[in-house]
Amino acid sequence: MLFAIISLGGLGFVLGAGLSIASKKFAVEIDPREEAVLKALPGANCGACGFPGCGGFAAAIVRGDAPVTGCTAGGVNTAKALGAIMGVEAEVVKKVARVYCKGGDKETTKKFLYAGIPNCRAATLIAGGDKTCPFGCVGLGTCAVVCPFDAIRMENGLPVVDEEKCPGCGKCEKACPKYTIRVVPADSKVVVTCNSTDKGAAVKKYCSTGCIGCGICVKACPKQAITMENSLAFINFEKCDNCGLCVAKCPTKNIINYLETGPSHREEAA
Amino acid sequence: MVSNELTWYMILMSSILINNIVLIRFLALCSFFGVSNEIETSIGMGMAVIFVMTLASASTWILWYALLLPLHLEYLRTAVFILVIAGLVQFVEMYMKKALKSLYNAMGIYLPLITTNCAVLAIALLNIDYGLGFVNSIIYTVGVALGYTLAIILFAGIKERLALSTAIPTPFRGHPIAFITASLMSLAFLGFSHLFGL
Amino acid sequence: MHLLKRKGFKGGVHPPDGKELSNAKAVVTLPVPEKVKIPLSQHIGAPAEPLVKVGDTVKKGQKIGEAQGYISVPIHASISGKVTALASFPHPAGKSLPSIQIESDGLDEWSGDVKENPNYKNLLPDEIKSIIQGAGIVGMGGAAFPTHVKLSPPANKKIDTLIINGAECEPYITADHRLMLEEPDRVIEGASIIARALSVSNILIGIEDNKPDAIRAMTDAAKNPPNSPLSKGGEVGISIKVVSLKVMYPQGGEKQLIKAVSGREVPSGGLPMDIGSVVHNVATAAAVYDAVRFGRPLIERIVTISGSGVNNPGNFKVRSGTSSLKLIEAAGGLKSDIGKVISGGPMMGTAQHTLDIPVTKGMSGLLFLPQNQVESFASQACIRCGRCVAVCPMGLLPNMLGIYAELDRFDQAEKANLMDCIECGSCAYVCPSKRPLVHLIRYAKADVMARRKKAA
Amino acid sequence: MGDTLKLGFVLTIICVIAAGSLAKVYDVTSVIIKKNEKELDEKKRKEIIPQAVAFEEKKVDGKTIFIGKDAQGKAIGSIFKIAPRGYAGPINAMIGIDEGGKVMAVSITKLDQAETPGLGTKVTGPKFRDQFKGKDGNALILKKDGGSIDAITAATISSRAVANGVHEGMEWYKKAVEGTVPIYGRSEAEP
Amino acid sequence: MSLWKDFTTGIIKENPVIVLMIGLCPALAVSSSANDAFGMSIAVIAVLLASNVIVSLIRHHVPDSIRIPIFIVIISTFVTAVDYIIHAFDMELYASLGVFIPLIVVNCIILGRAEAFAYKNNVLSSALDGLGMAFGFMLTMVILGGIREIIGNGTFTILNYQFINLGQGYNPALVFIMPPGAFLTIAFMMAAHRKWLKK
Amino acid sequence: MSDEKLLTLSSSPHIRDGSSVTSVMHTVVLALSPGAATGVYLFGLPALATIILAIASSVALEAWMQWVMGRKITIFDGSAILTGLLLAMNLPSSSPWWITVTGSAVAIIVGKHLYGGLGQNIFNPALVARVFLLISWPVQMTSFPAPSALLAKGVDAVSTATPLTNIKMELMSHKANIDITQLPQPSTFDLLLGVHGGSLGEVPIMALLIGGFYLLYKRIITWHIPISFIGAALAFSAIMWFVDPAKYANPVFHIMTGGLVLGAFFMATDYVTSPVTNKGMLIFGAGCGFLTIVIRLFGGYPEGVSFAILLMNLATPLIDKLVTPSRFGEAKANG
Ligand SMILES: Cc1cc2nc3c(=O)[nH]c(=O)nc-3n(C[C@H](O)[C@H](O)[C@H](O)COP(=O)(O)O)c2cc1C
Ligand SMILES: Cc1cc2nc3c(=O)[nH]c(=O)nc-3n(C[C@H](O)[C@H](O)[C@H](O)COP(=O)(O)O)c2cc1C
Ligand SMILES: Cc1cc2nc3c(=O)[nH]c(=O)nc-3n(C[C@H](O)[C@H](O)[C@H](O)COP(=O)(O)O)c2cc1C
Ligand SMILES: Cc1cc2nc3c(=O)[nH]c(=O)nc-3n(C[C@H](O)[C@H](O)[C@H](O)CO)c2cc1C
Ligand code: SF4
Ligand code: SF4
Ligand code: SF4
Ligand code: SF4
Ligand code: FES
Repeated sequence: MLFAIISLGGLGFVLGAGLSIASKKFAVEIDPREEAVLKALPGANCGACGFPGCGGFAAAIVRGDAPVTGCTAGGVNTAKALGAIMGVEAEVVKKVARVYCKGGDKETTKKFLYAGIPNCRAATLIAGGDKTCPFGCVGLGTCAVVCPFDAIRMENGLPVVDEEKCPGCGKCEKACPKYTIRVVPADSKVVVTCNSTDKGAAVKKYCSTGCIGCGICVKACPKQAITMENSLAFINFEKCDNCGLCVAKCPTKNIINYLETGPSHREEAA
Repeated sequence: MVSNELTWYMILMSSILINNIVLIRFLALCSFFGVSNEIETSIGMGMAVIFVMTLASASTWILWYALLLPLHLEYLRTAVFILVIAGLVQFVEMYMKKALKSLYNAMGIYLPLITTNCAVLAIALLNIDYGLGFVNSIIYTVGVALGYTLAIILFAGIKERLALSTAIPTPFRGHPIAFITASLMSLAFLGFSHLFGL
Repeated sequence: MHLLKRKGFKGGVHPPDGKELSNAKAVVTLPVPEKVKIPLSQHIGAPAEPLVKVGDTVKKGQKIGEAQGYISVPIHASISGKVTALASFPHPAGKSLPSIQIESDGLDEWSGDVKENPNYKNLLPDEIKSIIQGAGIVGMGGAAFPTHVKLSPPANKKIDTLIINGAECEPYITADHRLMLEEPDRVIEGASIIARALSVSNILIGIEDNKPDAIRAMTDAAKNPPNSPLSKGGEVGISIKVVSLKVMYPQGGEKQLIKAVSGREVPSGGLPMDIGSVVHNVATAAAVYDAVRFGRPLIERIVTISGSGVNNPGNFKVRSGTSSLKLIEAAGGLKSDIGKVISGGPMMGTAQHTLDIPVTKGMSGLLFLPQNQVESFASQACIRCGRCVAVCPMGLLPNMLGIYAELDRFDQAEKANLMDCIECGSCAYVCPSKRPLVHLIRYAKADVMARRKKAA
Repeated sequence: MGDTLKLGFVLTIICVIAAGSLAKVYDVTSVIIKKNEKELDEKKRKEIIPQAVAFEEKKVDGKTIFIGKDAQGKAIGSIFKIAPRGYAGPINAMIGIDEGGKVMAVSITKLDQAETPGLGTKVTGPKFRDQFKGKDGNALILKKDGGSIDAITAATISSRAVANGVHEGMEWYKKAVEGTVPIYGRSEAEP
Repeated sequence: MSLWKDFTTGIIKENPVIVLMIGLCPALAVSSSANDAFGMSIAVIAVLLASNVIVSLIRHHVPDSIRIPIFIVIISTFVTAVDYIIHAFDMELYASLGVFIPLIVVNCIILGRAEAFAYKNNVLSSALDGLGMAFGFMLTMVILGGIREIIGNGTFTILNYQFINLGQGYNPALVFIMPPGAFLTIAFMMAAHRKWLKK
Repeated sequence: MSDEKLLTLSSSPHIRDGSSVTSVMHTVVLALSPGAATGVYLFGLPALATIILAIASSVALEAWMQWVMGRKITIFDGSAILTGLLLAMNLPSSSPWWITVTGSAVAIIVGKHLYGGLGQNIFNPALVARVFLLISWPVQMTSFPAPSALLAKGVDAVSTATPLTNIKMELMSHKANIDITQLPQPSTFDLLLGVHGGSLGEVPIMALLIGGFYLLYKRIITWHIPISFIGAALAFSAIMWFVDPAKYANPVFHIMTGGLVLGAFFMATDYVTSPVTNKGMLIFGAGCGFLTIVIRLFGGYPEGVSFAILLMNLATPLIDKLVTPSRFGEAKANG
């Protein structure tokens, strides 16, 4: 009994004292903020921030290599939380992915039969894609595949974004070869959903809903928010107040008002 | 079963192949499954295990025969061994982090994982249970650690390939298929059973 | 009789060559077309800028597009007539690209700029190079890389061998074969001029041994070069040797050819000039001869029309910009159920979505496949059979490149030497799982290239 | 430095408490364990020679044998260990031999061997072991080898190991022990 | 409610073995029969409960930098005690559990719970957490051991009472009581657990 | 919007060599048929029943698995047939039906589809099943009926030991003076024809060799694995034979017994589970041959081919990672 107490006790003392000396002597600084940042992140490890997972991003923030607004998936709340930890004010706008083409399988023509990998970027390597419209959505759904939040589904050869699920991480935009899916401020609800800068006559030949550059919307807009660039109407988000007057006027029904389509309504209320 | 009667290469054979610590003896599984996603990290882990296990076996063997046994303190074995191992690992880690930065990056980061790696304690205990002499203890320990390293490197190779597969049925992705793989590896290693009559 | 190992390289495949359809057909010169659409981009590098406006009259051989920068060549009118449009038209590359449309005046008059040079043998290397550049000559073996660039290696690269590529390993294509058979002297003369431009004395001509008649014709022509420019004037004599090569696709690939004829291996990521070699296609050599001897720019070439989709396969000499519809007509028209049209050969050629494309400087053939010969896209997972690995002439792992590309793991693909791939198609050709390996590789390459560009 | 001492001190206290309690647990359990172990050994021997009330330990030819005695102190049988090499290492069996030189029982528990479960381990079963009872000499080897013991299907190696082990044990016993051990009717009072 | 949650998480949602993947070694090594698995679970329950309670009790007096050695000493004390107790009362179980009893010390479940839960929570919560985790461990062990024993030996035995015996006509698949069977069974259990939780 | 017939566009190459997974698998089945037929000739109707049951259950289980997972059903690509046939050839002709069916289930479900199906598995499915069965039911898996004439009733045919088991038993007897050359063994001629105990498809060496050479001729397999497998086995067993012919059998005997020929030509060569490069295949084959002999001579099992191939299967990813083809232009890159 005595021996037991002495030996284990002695061992305990040596270890306790030794470890405490060692921990001082060999101390290596770890930033406690890094842990806090990691905890505040959503943990989806989606990589949209450009770092290898949430851990990498946390380290980068603490090093100062990444902005607190860098996590698009986490959105405003995360940015605020990170700002609080890092002691900076965060200023972020909620963003969402929007599709800038309305010419699905039914509205457009094809110029050939594509036999290849079901991936939009790969498909455009072959004569620019099988759609006659050189600007339109390829329709193979690569954006839906890369979306880490499962927010995109394909319908009629076009992606449909679930605004509630989409945190605007921007992965789809990067994956799209045609730039037909873009991440924009979520409160810009009226959108010209065409990407074609071809002249109206050419567009008419291959797409029944494309923007033909007729300019009616430009005249209809009370805020002068719409301009015509390369035969394609362009809405300036800053000026547009989502009144939706242009929507009714567009002869090819190309302009959409997302205020009137499901999910965004609810989000607005929340 | 290993004993003092075996030659050194028989002890190695037994501990590396026949009674492979991971695949047949079920030890060190946590790190086997956890740190095997890449071949490179698994090599680092293997090296760390070889190093720590040898150190731990040597020191616990000496403690046992020089202290606990003469003083009839057999019942303190578990407590003393694990304390010594934990302390040792922590010292080594701290020292490496400070003094041997490159070595630390190669294998030191795996050290904390080893404290809770039951194989280290198990081998320290088995050395005593089998009544191995000092040299045989070390040979046995190195063999066990090599067996671990072999298994984890092969496993990491397979896991790298599995990571390229998108066809694994959903409920089996990740850990379950890793266990299936371990099962089949273990099945293959049973081919070594009773090798050289061991 | 095959005691000696025939000249070749590692890997490769043996697709059925289909050359019997057209290799016995003498080259037919097509009549001057009434209209041509000449693309401003017929080469690798920046497209030319137009020098004419709609309504201008032009003569045959007149420069109508100016080269933009060093890696670029001018474009010349291939017929005489009037410019009727400057617009985008379908191009063999797949998209519509800016072109100059000329309507013929029926006269087919040479421009005054085109002058013979009987004294061409005394030209200095730099003069030859500038004539070649001015004549708009690009590689006619497929890649359409400006020839003068290849003739101007940096000073630290010592070139000692000129290799003339007469392999023509692509199935169906027989344009080079007919050229070597019918006009070997032009090729030999052109090769000698190129040798002079490079100041080398050693010319090797590689021809696959399934063209024994071409080998014979070229050997004969090489034996007594009609008026070899270098043998005169007291300079070093040149040696021209015809090398017969193992029939194996892609024997005509530059790196494979060099390996086969000279045993040298172009280092990974390097160029032939790194090992003292320059490779040119036989048609390129002939075009060089025309330019240097007669001052004629590159405005016509031989195109093979073949495939079981055409009634009368053959080889035709046509002006660039001529519509492929003319060629179809000349080849007796199409059988009804055409499923695929390919510019170039079946292994590396580009599929076309319209029958109306212009002939370009790099177009060696047009292939018409009936619907039942169109490979459907029914690919499976890789079964790791290793055939693609065995046939890859570049020693790559095409199966892994394909898998990495499928998962968008471009970094890993790049580490696995993705960029070494010459896109020969051997791997995809043999794959029993019908994996679209070349497509996947191109997909990954596009990504890597985009990133490199961004980084630069 | 004070901090260091404090840490060491805390850990020491914990260790001291731990060591103390362990010592206590050990004190209590070790008695039970020793008793159990003894009883277990006794039980095994009893199973082999049920009639015996006491056992005498003796060393013969470097081997320990136990001589079982009845209430009158008469030796009625001997027990000793054999360890033939089986399929997967030694099979540590115990055999009992009666005064007439015949096998009384063969005892092999699950813990005594490492044969393949479901196969070689069947040698621990009574069906196999009981065959040896009352036999001697060449009857102790496998039928295949000319004796009278049935081998376990697909475990000939294990069966043969046990049979040959018993047979050799018997031979050894006859040679080494007979004469030196006072069984065969002669009784000897305990000192 | 929250106490109940402390208890149940460990059993299903965060089952230590098949979800958290800790304590794998004993789970696989001593599950070739339900009986051993059960015995091992009892030992783990005892140690886990005791150590969680003690750690939680003394948590305010433990200096942060040496908490791990302290936990280890506490745990190893209980483990040794359990080791001796089993040795004293069930020789056969002791023999088949072998070196795995002392190894409870390094079983990640115990240290993990001490560190992650007991060190931060009050005694009651810690006890319940320990119990929950331990029951989760036990549940997995008994199912794992049961499956392996039934398929691999044709029997199902707990506390030396035979519940199932498939009899002579059944040809047991020996591989299930060998190492590959352990990995295989647990893989299927994990997959089933996932499938079940998803629904 | 228009009805005009469109041309097809795809990436080059536009032609393919006409091979397909299905044709490859069917060729292998064809190449195995002489062996299987000889097996049936030797062991009678039970052998035929085992083959049919193994194939049928493999195919059915593959269909079921694919249906459960909601995948395309590809039972006609021949790979399940092949797995079933190879499994049957690795079983004793007298296997009870439940052994055969369990084997198919292990092969198809665990060995193949849990990994994602054709092309994805790490281990040879048929061998996974065989070893699983061997370890689970050693009695049934090592009771080999003696070969008899066509249509003999296998049920009450006598069991015989395989030539390798004979030797193993002698070695395991731990006798002082072991001399395996004294054991009664089949003649070389009988070994060639397969007239001795063993799995129904491993004994007819002659017929298997014919099939193997057919595969080489059809270029379904290359020589690398079979030659290095057999070569390594030959070399290593020859060395041991020189050391002690009384304890170690001669190399030719080793090649002609057990599953070595079946393994070398038909199982080690499985594309999916062997390396893709020629160099890798040489290492793989040599490893298989070496391990086979190690297990046979020093291990607990009389036969080691299955284990050896499985062990090399698990090293295949590593081999493929380390052994890459020599890249064009690499050797001279710095010279
Ligand atoms: C796979 C492959 C096959 C080729 N086959 C030929 C060929 O058969 N004949 C040929 O002249 N060029 C062929 N080329 C192009 C040559 O590599 C090389 O670019 C050409 O011979 C250079 O000559 P040029 O610049 O005069 O065209 C091939 C290229 C590749 C990548
Ligand atoms: C997995 C496996 C385990 C085995 N275990 C044993 C064993 O424990 N004891 C034994 O005698 N033979 C064992 N064997 C050997 C074989 O069963 C061997 O064929 C048998 O001993 C020969 O006996 P038989 O003549 O009765 O068939 C085992 C074989 C295998 C394949
Ligand atoms: C059964 C068989 C065995 C062969 N053995 C060898 C051999 O041992 N060594 C060898 O160099 N070629 C051997 N060959 C020749 C090969 O078929 C082939 O010519 C050689 O491997 C070249 O292949 P490579 O292109 O992969 O280098 C063998 C062929 C067959 C059919
Ligand atoms: C040459 C060759 C050998 C094969 N050998 C086997 C084999 O041994 N076992 C097996 O299950 N499948 C075999 N297969 C079939 C197929 O590859 C196997 O089902 C896959 O492993 C399943 O993914 C073989 C196929 C080929 C082409
Ligand atoms: S015209 Fe506009 S809407 Fe139509 S396909 Fe093109 S981009 Fe889409
Ligand atoms: S939006 Fe872009 S990525 Fe998405 S389907 Fe269309 S082309 Fe493809
Ligand atoms: S990987 Fe590239 S170079 Fe190799 S065979 Fe395929 S296409 Fe040719
Ligand atoms: S040829 Fe096709 S199936 Fe074979 S390894 Fe290459 S990619 Fe895989
Ligand atoms: S390593 Fe975690 S329990 Fe063994």
